[in-house]
Amino acid sequence: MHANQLPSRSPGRLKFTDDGATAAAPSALAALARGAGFFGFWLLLARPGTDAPSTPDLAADLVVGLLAAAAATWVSLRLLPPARKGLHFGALARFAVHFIRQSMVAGVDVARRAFDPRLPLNPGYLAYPVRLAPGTGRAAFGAVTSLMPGTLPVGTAADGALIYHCLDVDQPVAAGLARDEALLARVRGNGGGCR
Amino acid sequence: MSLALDLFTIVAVTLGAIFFLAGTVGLLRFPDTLTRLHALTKADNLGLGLVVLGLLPQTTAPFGWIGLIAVWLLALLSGATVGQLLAEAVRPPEWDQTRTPAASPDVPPNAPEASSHD
Amino acid sequence: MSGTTLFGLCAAALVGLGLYGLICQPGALRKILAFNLIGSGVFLLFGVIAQRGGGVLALAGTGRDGDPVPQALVITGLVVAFAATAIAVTLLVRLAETSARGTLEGDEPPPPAPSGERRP
Amino acid sequence: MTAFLLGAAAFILGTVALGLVRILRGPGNADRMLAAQLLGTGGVAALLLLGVATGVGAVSEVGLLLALLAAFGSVAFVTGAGRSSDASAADSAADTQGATRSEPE
Amino acid sequence: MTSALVVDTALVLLVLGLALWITAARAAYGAAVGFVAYGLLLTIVWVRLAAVDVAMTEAALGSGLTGLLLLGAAARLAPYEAAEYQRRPGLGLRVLVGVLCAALAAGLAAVVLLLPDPAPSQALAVAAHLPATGLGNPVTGVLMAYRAVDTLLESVVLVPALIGVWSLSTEMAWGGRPGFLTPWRSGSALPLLARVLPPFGILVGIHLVWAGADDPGGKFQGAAVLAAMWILVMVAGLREPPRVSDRLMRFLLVIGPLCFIGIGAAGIRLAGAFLAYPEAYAKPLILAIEVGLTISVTAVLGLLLAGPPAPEPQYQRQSRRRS
Repeated sequence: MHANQLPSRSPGRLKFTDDGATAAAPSALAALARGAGFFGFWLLLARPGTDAPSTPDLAADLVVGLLAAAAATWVSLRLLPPARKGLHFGALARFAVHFIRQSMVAGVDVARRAFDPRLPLNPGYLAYPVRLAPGTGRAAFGAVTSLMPGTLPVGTAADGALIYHCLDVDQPVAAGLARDEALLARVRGNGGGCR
Repeated sequence: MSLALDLFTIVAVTLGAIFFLAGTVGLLRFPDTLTRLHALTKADNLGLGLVVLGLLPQTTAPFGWIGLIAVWLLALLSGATVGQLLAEAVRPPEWDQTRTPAASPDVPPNAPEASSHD
Repeated sequence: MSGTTLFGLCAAALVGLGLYGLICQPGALRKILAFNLIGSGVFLLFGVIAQRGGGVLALAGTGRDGDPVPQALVITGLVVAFAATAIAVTLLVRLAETSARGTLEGDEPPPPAPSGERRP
Repeated sequence: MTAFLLGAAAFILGTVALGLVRILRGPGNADRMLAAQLLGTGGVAALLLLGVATGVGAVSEVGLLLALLAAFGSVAFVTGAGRSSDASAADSAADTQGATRSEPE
Repeated sequence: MTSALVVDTALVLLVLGLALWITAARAAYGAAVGFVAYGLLLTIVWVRLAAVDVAMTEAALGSGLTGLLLLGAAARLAPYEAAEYQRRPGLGLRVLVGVLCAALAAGLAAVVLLLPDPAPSQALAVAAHLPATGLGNPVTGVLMAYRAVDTLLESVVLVPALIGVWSLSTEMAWGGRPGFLTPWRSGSALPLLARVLPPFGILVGIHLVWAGADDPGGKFQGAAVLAAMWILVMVAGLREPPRVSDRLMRFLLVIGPLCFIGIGAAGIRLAGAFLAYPEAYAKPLILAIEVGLTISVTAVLGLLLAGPPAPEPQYQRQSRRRS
């Protein structure tokens, strides 16, 4: 009865404690990494010590920060269970560079078309059969490609392919999508998806 | 040095403002909702990114830098979500029936097979 | 003319506009929207008074500007306005579901029921 | 520099204000939502500029808050659109069609 | 200074234009969309008025949550709307009302222009006594100490508001789950957002509450952000709203006002007046109340949006229809 967009999850209420011992070690590691990240975000929000230099104030700041980070980590683990395989950080860095460069290209491309008096648009649709497993990986792919030049995911076709709206169907859109997908799959440990 | 940084700020913020203008122009000139959605999500996020980039030299602490970048990342996430959500809401109906879409003569239905040689 | 005065005039216009909508718009949801407009105009007036009241702080040399008392009142006001809007909206939805109409006038026969599947 | 940053904020506000013409013209409610969304991103940019220009750090924090909740309007929009299945025939065809559609499985 | 005036003028014109649209638009849905944009603009106006605390409240409550409420209602009421437009009063009456409202606005404008100069203000009094509370943010000081009765009544009044919303359920639906937030189950974008964003929202919300003692922010702003995250998770269909009969949730709903009243009553013995704090413990006591209020206000705001309980079968039928 629930959405089949995310078949890798149990429907409705998420339960992920049934993974058993195999998932225990990576998830503990993931929890630690996320907790550290959230605490870093807290530090950057609160900037402890910048205007309240006294020691008890600083200690209170840090304690509240730890509590907040713990709460955020707990919610994050429940909403987004860590993938069985860890992320590859080298691939992530490469992906980030690619993403930033391509999103700049996307902005310039749209701006060029908008300012051009002839309005050079050739919009159309394209079905792209994604190889990433359904779930967070595919959702991330949709989010990333919605910021890539000339593509915007508008839905899922009957056969499971992602449907893209393209600003200009003469561009090699599918090749670009395939490159994004390959890079993203490598970030998630080559297997593709979060199964 | 400070002059160079100020110049950098002026250039980046101006470029960012131009991309905001592009987003607006696209929103007004593009012919249908989906193409307008492209203009909105892509031009705006680049515009905000450039404004953030331009403001970096004007904020002193490293905290300020990361804070600005965090704002940009949050805006990126919402931009991506908004684009897809609104696209899903206005998606033309023919997609629900067709399996292999006849998109355009220029793109063969199996175009994604190009991915196999990646 | 200073920016603060400008916002004060804007607040006055908002109250007027909202009142017009409250009286002349027949739909109850439009009346709720108009009521929120009036509310935001009044809050803005408070904000203008707070901003003007902050002048003494600037004279005294303390950094923060703006009189905190009206500002605090506006914050409480915003939360209560939200709760009131929530109640009004829920009432309206219930009214529409039970009587198949979206106005408060009850002397005419209701318009034909919508085709959708809705709880009787 | 302060004058330039304020001017840039005014310019960005002005451009997104131009986008508000979409709220008037529509034609669909999705187009109106686009204009509101544009205002959100532009508002974040303007607040960041104002925050740096006036030196009040908390202003940038308001920008962070806006960025955090930027998608909320559109979330509200699609949940509303998903609910008004057979409604709002007055608006553009594309809108209502999109609204009634459910995912083929 | 002139560029600041340009910003202000642009803002005022935009606000007035949007208000005009909200009043005059043909369809309620379009007007509600306009209201979302209007809230965003007001946020910037509050920043320009040097009221950052209010700007934060407006950003979270005025634009985000109210937008969700109004858009949802507009969508639900759209089928009944077509007939309403015909019931507008006649042209003559509209002109008369317009003239009278313009007169009212002109009167208010005159009041604004004739405000006394220098402006009367309690800012100095607040600033003089603020150290006694141990707080650094004067707005929080006013909310929690000088005008604590207002804040207490406000936090109490939220609970009857929620009871009012719940009481609009049908009898057979009582005790069930609130039914307004039918999840949007198309596509993967919303679930992704609802999985990634809430931890950051929680950090920002707690930060606003904690920092609100000394810097702009506070419990209402923080609670609005937390409630927004909760609603996001519910709208994405990741969690269902709790049953209105849930005892733990009912306890959380009232814990804030109970804390407030309890500590306030203790003040009669310890400091000589209801809601007075003994000076040495003022800050910790205020923080305790703030934590309780944050929990309660978050729960109330989220549940106000979730609406009255709906009959269980309908809830399931709707989610089946969506998927």
